[in-house]
Amino acid sequence: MSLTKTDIRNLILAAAALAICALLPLGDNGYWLGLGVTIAMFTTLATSWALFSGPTHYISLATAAFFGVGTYVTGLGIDALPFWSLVAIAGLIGAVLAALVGLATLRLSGVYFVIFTLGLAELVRQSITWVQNNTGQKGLYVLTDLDEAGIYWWLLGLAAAVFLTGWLIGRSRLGFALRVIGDDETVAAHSGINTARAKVLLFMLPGAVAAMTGAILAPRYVYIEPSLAFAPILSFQVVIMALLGGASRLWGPLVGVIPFTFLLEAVSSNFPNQTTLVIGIAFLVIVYLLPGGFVGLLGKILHRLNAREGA
Amino acid sequence: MNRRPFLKLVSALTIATALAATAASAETIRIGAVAPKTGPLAGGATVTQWPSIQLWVNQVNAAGGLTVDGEKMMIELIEYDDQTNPGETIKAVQRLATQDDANFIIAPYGTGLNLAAAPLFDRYGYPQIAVSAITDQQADLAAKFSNMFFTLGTTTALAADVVKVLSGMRDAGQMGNKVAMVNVADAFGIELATAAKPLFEEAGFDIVYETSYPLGTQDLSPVIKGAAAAAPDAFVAWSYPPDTFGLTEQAMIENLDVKAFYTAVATPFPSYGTRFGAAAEGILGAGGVNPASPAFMEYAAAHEAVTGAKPDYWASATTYASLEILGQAIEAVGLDRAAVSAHLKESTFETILGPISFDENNSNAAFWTVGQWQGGVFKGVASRGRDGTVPVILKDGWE
Amino acid sequence: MVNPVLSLRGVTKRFGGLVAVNAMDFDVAEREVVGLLGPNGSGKSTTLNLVSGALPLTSGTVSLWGSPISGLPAQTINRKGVSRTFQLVRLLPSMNVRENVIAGAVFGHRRRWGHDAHDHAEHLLDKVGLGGKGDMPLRQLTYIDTKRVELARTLASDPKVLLLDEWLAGLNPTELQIGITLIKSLRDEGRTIILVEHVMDAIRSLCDRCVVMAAGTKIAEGTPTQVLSDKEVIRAYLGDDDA
Amino acid sequence: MDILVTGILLGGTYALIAMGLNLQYGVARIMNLANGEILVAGGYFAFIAYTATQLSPILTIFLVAPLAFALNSLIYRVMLQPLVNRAKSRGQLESDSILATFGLSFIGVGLMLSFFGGDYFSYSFMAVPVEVLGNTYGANRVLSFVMAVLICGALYLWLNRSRAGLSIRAIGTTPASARLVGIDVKALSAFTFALGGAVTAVGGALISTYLTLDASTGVVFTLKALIIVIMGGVGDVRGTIVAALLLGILETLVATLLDPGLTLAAAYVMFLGILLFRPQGLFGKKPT
Repeated sequence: MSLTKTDIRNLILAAAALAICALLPLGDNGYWLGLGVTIAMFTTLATSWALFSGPTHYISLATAAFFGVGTYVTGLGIDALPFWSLVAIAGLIGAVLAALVGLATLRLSGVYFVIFTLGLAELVRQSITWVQNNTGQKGLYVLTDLDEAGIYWWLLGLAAAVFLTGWLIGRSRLGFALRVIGDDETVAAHSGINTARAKVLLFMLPGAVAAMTGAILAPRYVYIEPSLAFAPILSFQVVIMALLGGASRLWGPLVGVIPFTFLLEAVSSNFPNQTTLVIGIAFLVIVYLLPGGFVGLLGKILHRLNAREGA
Repeated sequence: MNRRPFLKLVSALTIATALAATAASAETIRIGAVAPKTGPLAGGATVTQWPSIQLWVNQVNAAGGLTVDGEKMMIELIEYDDQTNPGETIKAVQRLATQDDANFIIAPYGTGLNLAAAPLFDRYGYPQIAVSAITDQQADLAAKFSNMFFTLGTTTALAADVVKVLSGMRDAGQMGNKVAMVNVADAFGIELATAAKPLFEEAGFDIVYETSYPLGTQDLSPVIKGAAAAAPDAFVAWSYPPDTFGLTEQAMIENLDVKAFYTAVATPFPSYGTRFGAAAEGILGAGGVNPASPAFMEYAAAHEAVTGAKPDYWASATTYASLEILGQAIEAVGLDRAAVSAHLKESTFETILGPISFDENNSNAAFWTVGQWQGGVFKGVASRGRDGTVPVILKDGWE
Repeated sequence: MVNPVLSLRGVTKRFGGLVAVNAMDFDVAEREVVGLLGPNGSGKSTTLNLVSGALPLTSGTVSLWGSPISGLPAQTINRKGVSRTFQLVRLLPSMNVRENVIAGAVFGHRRRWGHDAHDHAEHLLDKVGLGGKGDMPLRQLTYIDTKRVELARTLASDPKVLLLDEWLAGLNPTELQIGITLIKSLRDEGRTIILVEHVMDAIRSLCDRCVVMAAGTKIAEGTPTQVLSDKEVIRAYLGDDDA
Repeated sequence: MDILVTGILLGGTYALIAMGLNLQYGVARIMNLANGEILVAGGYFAFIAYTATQLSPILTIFLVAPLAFALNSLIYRVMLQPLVNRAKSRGQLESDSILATFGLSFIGVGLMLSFFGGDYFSYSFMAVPVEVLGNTYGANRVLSFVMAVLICGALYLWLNRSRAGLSIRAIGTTPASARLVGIDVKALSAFTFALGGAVTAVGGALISTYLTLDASTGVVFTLKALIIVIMGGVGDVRGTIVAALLLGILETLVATLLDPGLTLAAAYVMFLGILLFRPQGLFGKKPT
């Protein structure tokens, strides 16, 4: 594999952007850092989501399930193991869980996948609470010295890893296979692509990343409760942010996450009593006015410009 | 679809921001509040948290405000909905602390959300007088977050006093020693069940039926039937609001024959009494108050007058008391948050619940633990250091 | 036949109560071009789908060089050297012409990646007559060009057996001649080919042997001249009007 | 026996929850994530009618049904028809409608909050025991089961015996061919969507007699309904009924014999099992 000049330039630019982002906690340690954590968290989740769902068109609503598993890994292990190993374990468990779910459901058509993944968070949550209940486990408190800046840097590192992985996958046979599958699964199979394996492999990525994100954020929540750790709303937020940006490009979700986070922030600070209502309206505006996300919008504008130049 | 709704939204946003900016004048005390208005805990917060906040702010401002350094200052309340999402709670507290420059922030609602906010209250030095955060970790938490205070009691106390009340009934020969114990499979229910089980066994009770059910179970009749089959003398459920209602209705339908029937959260809600009417008579539940005390009666009347709803018979009054404490501390030492925290640790405050002070673990040692519906009112039958407990009565059928 | 490349034994496919393919038996020798003929709905395309792995068999076996491939998934059969086109052209709409061809080269019988795959695709595009059109988006292609892209993709994995499902249908006379020449050149490279075809000119000039199906069953087998004069075959095509 | 009856009663509840969605998803092809909010709204209506005027929920449903029908008809025409028109494929309509109805469900929760507040609403209606086969059950549950039987039976007869029903089933099977034989797909899709909404709201009104609801609980019901519809086979009334009953019986079995904590896990295992072995659902037709 060789890098072209553009590749090298892009990598340097990305590294520079990452370095600038990493400086945020030095500038502001409060409100903006808090927003930074939110943005980093959703960027990580939405980008990894789009790596799978973008090419395959499967809408996964399993983010909350993996995320919750991750918070539980930290919650259960924080007194026994170092934090970094918990993040790694969470990633591993997330990947294995995703592989199992993928093996069971990815052969099915899209809508069954949507519903099964939506139920998955509830299923995992019930199973965990049942085990907790039957082992007499007390509430989980995650009391660490990891502060907001530390969590931010962890998330930023994970986000960088996701982007790098996504970039590498895009250049790999796996990435190419997924584009073929997304276009026409029959052709893919008849071109020698093991479609089931490719999909399961790729589904493990958002599974692992969401679990790691959960593990990283657990210290921020301090107290791990099933109903909070597995809140299904998270899955939907990730989907809408990724689609707002556009799932067809690696950087697409990022351009969805940032404006959406600020929009949510504006809504919840200005309409404390109608937050849900206004979020719902914003949702519809996106669906009706921006069907292809910002990426699609950009594509349209570029297309129009090109057409004008050609004429 | 045209673009107009979006434009409206944008202009509404602009106006709202402008208003928020002008309203923040120097003569007011800005107090922030963040709690669920939506999400799974919204039902509870709407009964217990928000109305008491509304009432307190209303009353203080009607009296001309809080007296700070000899000057009357009105309260400006800034409310946020955290959607029962700890991430949102964190964002809202941060916003209150850094963007809104809130002088004080009222503690959030629920154990999880209070603890998610605790590191921020700690970092910005806000006193956090938590109400609906029931935990046995008070000592550890207070050690880590020195400005965090606890008012509503501990998990173990809540469970221990149920055991104590039931032991009393048994020792008086009113019932046998067979207990059916169930719990909702969520953090709160699991913690209470785990704490209660050894206590029941120590007290010589025989746990004849024990199970848990998931949050949001739609049909609880298998639970009640299972319990009935074990023929217990007492039924104890560490339950949450929807299942508290569901279990009670099923017990009524099954005519569950027990001498003591206990459900936890939401039993003291006024809507519980309205719904079950006479059948509620003798039902035990978590919490309680002294409804005969003039202070509570006055509070309940004002609550209904201002918010249009009755307070519950447990955490509502404690929430209000926590605000009284905050107000008194501000009046005593001013707007300096560190001074307020210090004052909270060393003083005793007169509240509608009676005097409240915090011990070395920042915990209020005097709180209600068990109450019972008697004559259409939920009365405290057991407490730690509170006056006005009434004797417990037997559950005598469901008619 | 000694050492057939592909052999079908008792191959049967049922859809519920309908028997689409009924106990098909035939062999294909190396470098042979076999035509699969029959009226519409006689089960030709279904047979092809059973060979390529697009559909599972109800019973019977398909063997490739003596080892059974029936029951294997399509991708495994493709990797063993069997490659196909589709009755209705199937291309990958989000990719340009070259990428469409590369898609056939990366995962199949002989795998290529990177520059190797790129160069191979260019070579194949030249071969099918699309030289220099690699960067074109699909929507700018004519109908025959889409067929050419599909054929190039099918060839990209260097398959031993080619299954062409009505690849010559819908072409005008000039294009047809080009197509026939192209398929001949493929046989001359040493590939074994099964054609599902209706175009009689193509069948006569291309096929070494023909298998004729009617209502899911094989009714005749032989050289094109033999089968096209077979009474059974004529009745199947023209109907039973003299009975 | 007791388990069976309890399970069947619970199954009746589930049928009420899922039947409306089945119509909406099976025919109008809209996976309506706002289904639960319509259900809760129906419950609110019954609650208000009962507490304010003592109007029995059995009568309330005759008010709820036309109101919900009109509301859902409006929703379909204003919000969903454009999506149907612009969708290039089934998949695109699916993801568009998931997102749009998810937004709608937020708006539904928001509206209910601002009108009614976030408090739990529960009232006691017919919470008296009735004896069935030697065991006691809540009269309100039995009543809602009877209503479920009536509603499902009426829907089944109507879909299978009437001309309009036949057309609707034709759209559910193959929308493109239905258009060819002169069926007004647009109008009937809108009608079925609205009908589905009305059935859901009536279900909500009946369920509110024994379940405690609040403005934010809708999503719980949406999820259950989706699972039942998929298990039963999209667009098949019998499938939904059978799946609802199976789920009710299974949950009661597990709750009684094993552990109530495992009911949900058992439900998902059953869901997954059906998906793996009969991906088209219990009564669904295999796509050809």
